[in-house]
Amino acid sequence: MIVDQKPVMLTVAEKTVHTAVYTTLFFDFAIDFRPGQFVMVWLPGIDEKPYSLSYHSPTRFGITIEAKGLFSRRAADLSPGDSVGIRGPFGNGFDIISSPHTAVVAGGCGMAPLAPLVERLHPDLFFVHGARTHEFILFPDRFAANRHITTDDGSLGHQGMVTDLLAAEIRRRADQGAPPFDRVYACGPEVMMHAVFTLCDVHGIPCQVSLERYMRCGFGVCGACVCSDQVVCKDGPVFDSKQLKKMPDFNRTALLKSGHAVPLSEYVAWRCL
Amino acid sequence: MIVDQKPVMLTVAEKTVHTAVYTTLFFDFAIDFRPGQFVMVWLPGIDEKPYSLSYHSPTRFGITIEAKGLFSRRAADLSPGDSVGIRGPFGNGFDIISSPHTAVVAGGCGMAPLAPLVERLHPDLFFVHGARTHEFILFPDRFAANRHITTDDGSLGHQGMVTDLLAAEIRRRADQGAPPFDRVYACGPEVMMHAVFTLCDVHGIPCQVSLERYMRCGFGVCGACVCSDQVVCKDGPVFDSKQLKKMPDFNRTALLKSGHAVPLSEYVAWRCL
Amino acid sequence: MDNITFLGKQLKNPLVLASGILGNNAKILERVHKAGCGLVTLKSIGPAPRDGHRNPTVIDLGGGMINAVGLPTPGYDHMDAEWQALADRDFPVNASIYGGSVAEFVKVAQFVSDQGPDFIEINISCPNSDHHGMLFGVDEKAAFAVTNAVKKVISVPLIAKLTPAAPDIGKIAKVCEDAGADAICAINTAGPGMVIDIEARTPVLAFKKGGLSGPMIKPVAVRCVYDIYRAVSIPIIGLGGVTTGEDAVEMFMAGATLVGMGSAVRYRGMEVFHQVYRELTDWLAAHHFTRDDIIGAAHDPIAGPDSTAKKSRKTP
Amino acid sequence: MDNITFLGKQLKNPLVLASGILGNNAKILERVHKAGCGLVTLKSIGPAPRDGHRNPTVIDLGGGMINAVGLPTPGYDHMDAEWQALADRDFPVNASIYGGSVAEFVKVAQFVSDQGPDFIEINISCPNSDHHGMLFGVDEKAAFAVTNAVKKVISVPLIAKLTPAAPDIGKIAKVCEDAGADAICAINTAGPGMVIDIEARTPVLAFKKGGLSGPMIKPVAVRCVYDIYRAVSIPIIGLGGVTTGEDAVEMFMAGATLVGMGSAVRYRGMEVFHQVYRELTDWLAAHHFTRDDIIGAAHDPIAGPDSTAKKSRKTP
Ligand SMILES: Cc1cc2nc3c(=O)[nH]c(=O)nc-3n(C[C@H](O)[C@H](O)[C@H](O)COP(=O)(O)OP(=O)(O)OC[C@H]3O[C@@H](n4cnc5c(N)ncnc54)[C@H](O)[C@@H]3O)c2cc1C
Ligand SMILES: Cc1cc2nc3c(=O)[nH]c(=O)nc-3n(C[C@H](O)[C@H](O)[C@H](O)COP(=O)(O)OP(=O)(O)OC[C@H]3O[C@@H](n4cnc5c(N)ncnc54)[C@H](O)[C@@H]3O)c2cc1C
Ligand SMILES: Cc1cc2nc3c(=O)[nH]c(=O)nc-3n(C[C@H](O)[C@H](O)[C@H](O)COP(=O)(O)O)c2cc1C
Ligand SMILES: Cc1cc2nc3c(=O)[nH]c(=O)nc-3n(C[C@H](O)[C@H](O)[C@H](O)COP(=O)(O)O)c2cc1C
Ligand code: FES
Ligand code: FES
Repeated sequence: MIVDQKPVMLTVAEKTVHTAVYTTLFFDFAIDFRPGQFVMVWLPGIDEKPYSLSYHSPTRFGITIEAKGLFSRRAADLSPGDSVGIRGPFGNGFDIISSPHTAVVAGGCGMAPLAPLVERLHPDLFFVHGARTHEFILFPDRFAANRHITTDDGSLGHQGMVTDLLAAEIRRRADQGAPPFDRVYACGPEVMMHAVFTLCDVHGIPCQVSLERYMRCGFGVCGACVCSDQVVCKDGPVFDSKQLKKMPDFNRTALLKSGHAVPLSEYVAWRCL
Repeated sequence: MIVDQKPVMLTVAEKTVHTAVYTTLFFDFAIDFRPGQFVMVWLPGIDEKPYSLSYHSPTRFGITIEAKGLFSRRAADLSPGDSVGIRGPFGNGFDIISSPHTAVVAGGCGMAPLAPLVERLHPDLFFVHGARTHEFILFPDRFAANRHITTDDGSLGHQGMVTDLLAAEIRRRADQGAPPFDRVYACGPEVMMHAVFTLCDVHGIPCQVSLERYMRCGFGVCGACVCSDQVVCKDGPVFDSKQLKKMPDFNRTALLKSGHAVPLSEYVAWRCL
Repeated sequence: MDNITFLGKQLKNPLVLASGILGNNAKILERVHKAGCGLVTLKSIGPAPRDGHRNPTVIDLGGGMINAVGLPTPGYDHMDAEWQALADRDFPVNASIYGGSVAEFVKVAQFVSDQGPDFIEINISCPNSDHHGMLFGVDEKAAFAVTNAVKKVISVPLIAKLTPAAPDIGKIAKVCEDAGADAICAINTAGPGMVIDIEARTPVLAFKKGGLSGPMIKPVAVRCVYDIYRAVSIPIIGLGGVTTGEDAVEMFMAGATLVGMGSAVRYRGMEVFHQVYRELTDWLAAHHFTRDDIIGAAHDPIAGPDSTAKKSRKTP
Repeated sequence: MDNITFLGKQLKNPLVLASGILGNNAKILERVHKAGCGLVTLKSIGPAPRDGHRNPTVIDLGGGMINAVGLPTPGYDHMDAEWQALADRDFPVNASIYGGSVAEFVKVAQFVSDQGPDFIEINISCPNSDHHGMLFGVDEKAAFAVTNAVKKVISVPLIAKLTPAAPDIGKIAKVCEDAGADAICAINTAGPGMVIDIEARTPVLAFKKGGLSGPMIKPVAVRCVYDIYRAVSIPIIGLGGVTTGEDAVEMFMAGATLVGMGSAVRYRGMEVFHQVYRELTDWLAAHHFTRDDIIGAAHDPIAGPDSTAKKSRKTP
């Protein structure tokens, strides 16, 4: 069993290369888990960064990496037999409800933490996944639930934004007198999550989103990841509408590694090592 | 529950002054216990020394102190409401057997660790208690079992040594074809315990005695209490015939506080603070 | 609530948030204050923007933590938003600062003093680049120089935060007092230590070595506070491994006026401040003591073998 | 059994009994040897009879221990029986010695050397009365002087035992090497620390302060051994908090040639030597390593962000 203290070196048991940018590494170890929780992944000599669990069973778990910077490329480059350090799980995870009236909105690699959630929600959920092109659609065959795809270039599904489909579905349900959503879950770029939050808020639908901030300890001590008065690694990474409303830093401000508070656009452009 | 780590300050709940030299202090606390085990008793600002438990129940225990030096006089002087530090229990304790053919031989304050043992042995045991005078007979009314008394001055019971009675009983049993002792237990001055051990050995009777040595840690680390290759606080204080035979230091050598190995007579005369 | 006066300021209770724990923005400081902390401390502010070390930087060892965060800082002059947010606060703030030289300390101190913190704490457990990177806090001359220079340019009370690496921490404290410090804060992290991952065959921290904190350093912290109490007459903020009300009592008895907590947030959450405050007041009430009764109590003479004092103390 | 050659002597395995643990007579040393210890060390022998401090002197804190035994010793010239008993031993013995001045060290060393120990270990973590009671081991000059002087009068290999209180333990180790030490032993107890009993309102140890040992000091010990390994080329006996085979592996990786244990006897009994030896050999076998493969392994360069080395190490 892996715990949230010093890293345990685990061997990559299996690797799935989904696309040029998405790779999943599997580890045959037991770890406690609620969907939305993450682990700190250590590449000795390189760095240590947070990754959500995208797969979980009692004997195996997986993390899905979008290769974009130095660390994530190294991680995605690992082969079965290589080992990495893992500590965790950290964070709160999503609040899972049994209602058939839920929606899940994923943007790009935001699919990773949402996948194990989708598998535990009622199968009638409304499920949208947006990506740049059809090549960026993660886990094409994974889910029993029906998934609506949006792409920026229209190469698959609807051309446009995930919020287009979510807004349409909300409207359709209202128009047809169908029960409204009890909960919307979202993960993806913060600007997208903010759009989902705003849309839901207008319609009085509670939503939960999973935030990302630069992290060091992962357990609520160092303060690297604070977002307004919330500690993303410990109070989050999942926050609900009520909390988000009291977090002016949401979609606005984040701390760089130095602790410098910058506009989110600057934070997102920053390459961190 | 008291444990064998740092001392727990306990309030003296009750005090029994048995004689001018013997006093029992009672504490209303739970402590694990096997007869023969001891605790380290701390008088802040004074010192810390080992004392056997002479009473034990799930909610109360007692230690019986012979006031002879500075520390023991201070301890015997305590009143209900005063507090002392206790850590323990330490040591191995006696091996309790269910046979009706056992003997217990106590010398002076050596009665203290033996008392809870007597209460757990078969009531048909042969029980001898020796002391200087009748005034030094501890716990006169405590036991259901019949106790044979010896005193140096003949002021009570047999005038002479405990080994006289033990030897006579061993002989009687042999003469009358009664079953021999399965086990003899002894505690008192080391010279007396050695006499009991020798006597038993001659007759092939296994015996167990409880040794005393100067102690610091109480848990087998500091080496203050070593007796040949045995660590009295941890391997003992109770040792059986087999072990005693391989302990040339038994009744011969003990370490002073400095670690200096001296003849037992010198050790016994030493006043330690 | 206690309403303590500390160096002329009102604190609602004697508990302090250690520097480098959460204190990265105004909002979180406010939340820690609401969670029961009497005095919150900002993460140490340095002379220039600095990222700190690569991860891993903070690892929990169970009985304590090891960290080598590497003094990340936005730089003292890149924190306008935070100072603004703190401007109309209703709670006291301690601003921790550091520099690599006396001149840098002075520059940062002067600027920070103008932003209106209630106290300035100098983190002299940081390397002195004028002196081969030796810590300011292990050298009497360097400790005097930096304290003295900072004292001259600030208008709020000055707290000197010491490192247990000092060969004689009492002496360093005395030197800081002589140089004008209004209080001492002790201790910063102990060690340094190292944890090697034997499967990876390499130290776990990217910086290899790191400072130890949490329960495993409490005996060192208590000893330091005890030594400092004998050496100075200014108040002491005692911290290092405090996690419970009883730990706080121990720190007070060693000589602390206020008690700080950092790593305890890992073990009991931010609410640890409320909890420890309650445990502390409960303990005091059960023993019919006030905090003043116990500050420095471990220094009281106790009946020894040669003393005629009362042979044993009644548990009250 | 390993049959290791250490400074020209044969040891059955690389495990060492720390000084001050059990080593009060020949019989117990023999038993510890039989319990799986490659090299047993005598309790430090001093220049004159000394009782040490009053109790409490040794207290278990759970995650480690605190002690202030106070260097009790029969005095080097009051141990005839022990030397005789050790004369026809069939196991190697390390004799630890101390003094309050260089002259005392020399006197004890010369005498002890003649009694035929396999090694002499100088405990330079003791107060130097020529120098205001400062520990020999925190001062480069004092460390050099004592090592150099002892080396000249003994005919067996010399081990210098260091204290983590040294501001730069690597430098002290180097100075000892330069002065003629054949090996370094590190570390002595850490801290010092203090534990106050809040009900008794007084420090628990009669001496008030004490040295820390056991698991809680392992990160400090590993860091010290790591620093020493970079500073010297003589072998190192690494100790401090080692309790398991994996701890021993960590010590070897930091740079130890032999690994010592003291407090572990509290937690796992004397049999800890057998157990740790088995755990160590099992670990090595499972990883297809020899001990030589892992000594100092944590110093190997590892693929960094700018390195072209293998991106990740296979778990063997
Ligand atoms: C709770 C949490 C869960 C995460 N889960 C996953 C996951 O499942 N899969 C995954 O691929 N990544 C995940 N991440 C992001 C991951 O930790 C790395 O930040 C990411 O892989 C980029 O690292 P890099 O060093 O390769 O890129 P860098 O060189 O650091 O930067 C590449 C890009 O990523 C951005 N970036 C860097 N750090 C962060 C950060 N902490 N948060 C947001 N953006 C950042 C940069 O601004 C830049 O645009 C998660 C982050 C958090 C905080
Ligand atoms: C395992 C163990 C259990 C014990 N149980 C009891 C008990 O139940 N009741 C009790 O009264 N005492 C007991 N003792 C002895 C006790 O610890 C003290 O040694 C004793 O009370 C004398 O202490 P003092 O300081 O008053 O006397 P001191 O001033 O030290 O000396 C008084 C006399 O006691 C002798 N003495 C001192 N220390 C020891 C020692 N460690 N062992 C033997 N003799 C010593 C001295 O040689 C001297 O003759 C026990 C000791 C051990 C090791
Ligand atoms: C992650 C972390 C970061 C720290 N950063 C700082 C800092 O920036 N400035 C400082 O003076 N102390 C810093 N410290 C030290 C703490 O303020 C405190 O002195 C130390 O942790 C001991 O207290 P504790 O045991 O309660 O954590 C830091 C400690 C930790 C664990
Ligand atoms: C009770 C006790 C007594 C000690 N006495 C000595 C001593 O006499 N000489 C010495 O060099 N070290 C002494 N030490 C230190 C140990 O040898 C060892 O360096 C230290 O305890 C760290 O190792 P450990 O964590 O394995 O115990 C003593 C330690 C303890 C716990
Ligand atoms: S990463 Fe340290 S508090 Fe969140
Ligand atoms: S008293 Fe320490 S070993 Fe027995």
